[in-house]
Amino acid sequence: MNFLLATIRRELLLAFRNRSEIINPLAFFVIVIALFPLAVSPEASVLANIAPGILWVAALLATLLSLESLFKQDFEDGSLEQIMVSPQSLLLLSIGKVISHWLISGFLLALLSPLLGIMLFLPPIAIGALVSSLLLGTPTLSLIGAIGAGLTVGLRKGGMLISLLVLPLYMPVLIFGAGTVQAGVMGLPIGGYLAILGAMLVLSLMLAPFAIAAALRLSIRG
Amino acid sequence: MLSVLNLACERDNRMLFNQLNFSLAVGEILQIEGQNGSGKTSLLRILCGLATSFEGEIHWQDLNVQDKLSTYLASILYVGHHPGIKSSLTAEENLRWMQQLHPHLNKGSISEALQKVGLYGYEDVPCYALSAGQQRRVGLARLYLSNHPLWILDEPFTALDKRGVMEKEQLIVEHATQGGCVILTTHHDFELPDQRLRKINLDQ
Amino acid sequence: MGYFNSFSDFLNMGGHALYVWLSYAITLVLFLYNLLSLWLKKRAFFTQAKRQLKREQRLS
Amino acid sequence: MKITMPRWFYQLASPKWCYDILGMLSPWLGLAALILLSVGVVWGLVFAPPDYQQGNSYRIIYIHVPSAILAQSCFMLMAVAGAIGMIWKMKVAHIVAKSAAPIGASMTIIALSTGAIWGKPTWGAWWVWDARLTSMLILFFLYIGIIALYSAFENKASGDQAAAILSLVGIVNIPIIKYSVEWWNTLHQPASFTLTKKPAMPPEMWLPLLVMVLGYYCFFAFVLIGRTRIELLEREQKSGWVSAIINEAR
Repeated sequence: MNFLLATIRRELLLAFRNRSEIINPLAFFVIVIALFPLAVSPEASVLANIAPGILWVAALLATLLSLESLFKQDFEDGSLEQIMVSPQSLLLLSIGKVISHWLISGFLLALLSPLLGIMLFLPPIAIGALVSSLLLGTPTLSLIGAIGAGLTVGLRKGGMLISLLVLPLYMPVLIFGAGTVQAGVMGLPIGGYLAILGAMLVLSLMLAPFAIAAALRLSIRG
Repeated sequence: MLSVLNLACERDNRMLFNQLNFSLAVGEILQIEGQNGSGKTSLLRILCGLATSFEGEIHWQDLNVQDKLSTYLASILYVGHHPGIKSSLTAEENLRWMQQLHPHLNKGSISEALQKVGLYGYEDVPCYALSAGQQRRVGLARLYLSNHPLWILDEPFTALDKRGVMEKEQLIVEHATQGGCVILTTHHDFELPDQRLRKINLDQ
Repeated sequence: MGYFNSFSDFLNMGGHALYVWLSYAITLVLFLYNLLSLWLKKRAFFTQAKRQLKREQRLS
Repeated sequence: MKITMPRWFYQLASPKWCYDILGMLSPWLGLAALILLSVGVVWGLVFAPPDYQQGNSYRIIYIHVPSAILAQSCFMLMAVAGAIGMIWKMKVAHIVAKSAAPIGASMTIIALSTGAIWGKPTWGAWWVWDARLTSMLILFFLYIGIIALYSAFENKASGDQAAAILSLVGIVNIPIIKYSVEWWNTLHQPASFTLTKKPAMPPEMWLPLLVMVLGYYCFFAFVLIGRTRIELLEREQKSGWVSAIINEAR
């Protein structure tokens, strides 16, 4: 437990020192959202219609892009090696890294999302659904994505590959995440949707760390 | 303390070494020699459990390492080519993280260790602002904190100046006289007055 | 002939000839591709292995 | 994680033993595939009665459904083989998983293209975001990912393990994907007409389908065995028994 907290503290400190790591995914999120009115139409009725989908796809891509560098630095400077030769568990490290990754990506994206929802004319009653679905859905994205990041960290050209590996696995989260917002727009109860997103989170929280640790172990052994 | 039986390692369809047998007693320093690509780093990585594609057995205090990996890992300290130093953290923060990883890094205080490697006054400077030699010394500062019985060091003297090398040599000998073991690779001629030093050449 | 009155009737597939025959053709192509790639893989291995064997014999 | 298994299980780990046994099985499977597939195709195309609703276009079922079944079974096989390879460090299991991936991918292509073509007379469009087709498309993406992962690793052993991890993650996800895609589909297209769900298919319709499914399995096994044997030879090229085979082949 101490080690988990120490990992999170260290990761957050590192992110705070290289602030671009925090800002880049957020900026990406905003810019992608800004592309749609330009590409589709600035009309409120059109944008409001596609807003749930766009917001979720953009949040998903922002998470995915930030995942690419999740283990890269640690792999290159030998930090991962040091953890492998220490008596500390790689499993706890993986969990800690994912939690801190979520705090600086998904969590902040969720906090930023109401603003973008308003820019896309998302009805105010759906804002709650948007924030809560992102809060419950993005940790799953970080967990699943970290498996892909772990598998590709030792490869020279991992960037494109990680999207290829991870995007198909993201689809259930996307379906229910965007579905939550859609239901919010229509004024339907969203409890059921959130329960499913929560169930996915619990499942991935139980299984993904093992896969992440196994992937890292195999990448370090080369 | 450490004994290696019939170790063989193959990489990319090439036999790096075969039938490698040696044992290391308390207070001994083992220098592994060989040309580039002879498998020195691979051997060290096998010895600290980072590589698993090998045949043969490694015993630590008469127990097979693979059965008792966590106790073994608790008693070794490995410093590789990349010592795991974050350039955006300060020397002190880096060493504090090392202490989180290795509970046996508890000899003396961090500031003493930094003083010994000549980084007194640099505690709160992020590592990217240090020179290559200074960064290397941050990586090696953990040796002054270590209570680990076995040190495994891959080219510990690169990028160090003459004085730094001398100090590290002294430190290694001191570790051995206090009952520790050291396994290292280096191109540097490592002359020791006493009988502690043993050499293995992987080219033969 | 089965449920069809004539061979041309069979080819016509009750007006769905395009769909039925296109699907069967694609399936056939992919089945043949599987067999072909298997054969090519085998051939590539043996030519490579023989070449390597010759090289080793020349060296020794 | 050491579990004792019967002796044959450990024999499976010997590449030469595998090569020989698979070589003995292979011609029989090839023959069975040929017979079953020809019988099934003729039966399905000629002798099975036309569907009262879809007419003759339903005859695509005889190649569509077996390929969809195979695509899923193949993924299952890859995950199981990958798990065996990881737990018991069995090289042969990894080789089987690797050899299965491209065959499974080609099965998803068959299922997708025949499904899309079948959609044209049924729904009037070449592509419909139907739940089954969509999950098949995602399965295809998963296959692409695994094949790309294999080719990205220079070290074959690492590639094997990476793909094993990914296929295990994939197999956990497949039911979730299927469930969520079905749910998504009902939300957007209520009460849509599905291609293959029939209340009761008469035996003269499903018997040829059964024959085709068996034929597909035999064909799959035949190609899988062939690929596995060559991959075995490639990986064991240094050992004596492979040299003997190469010498014999000249």
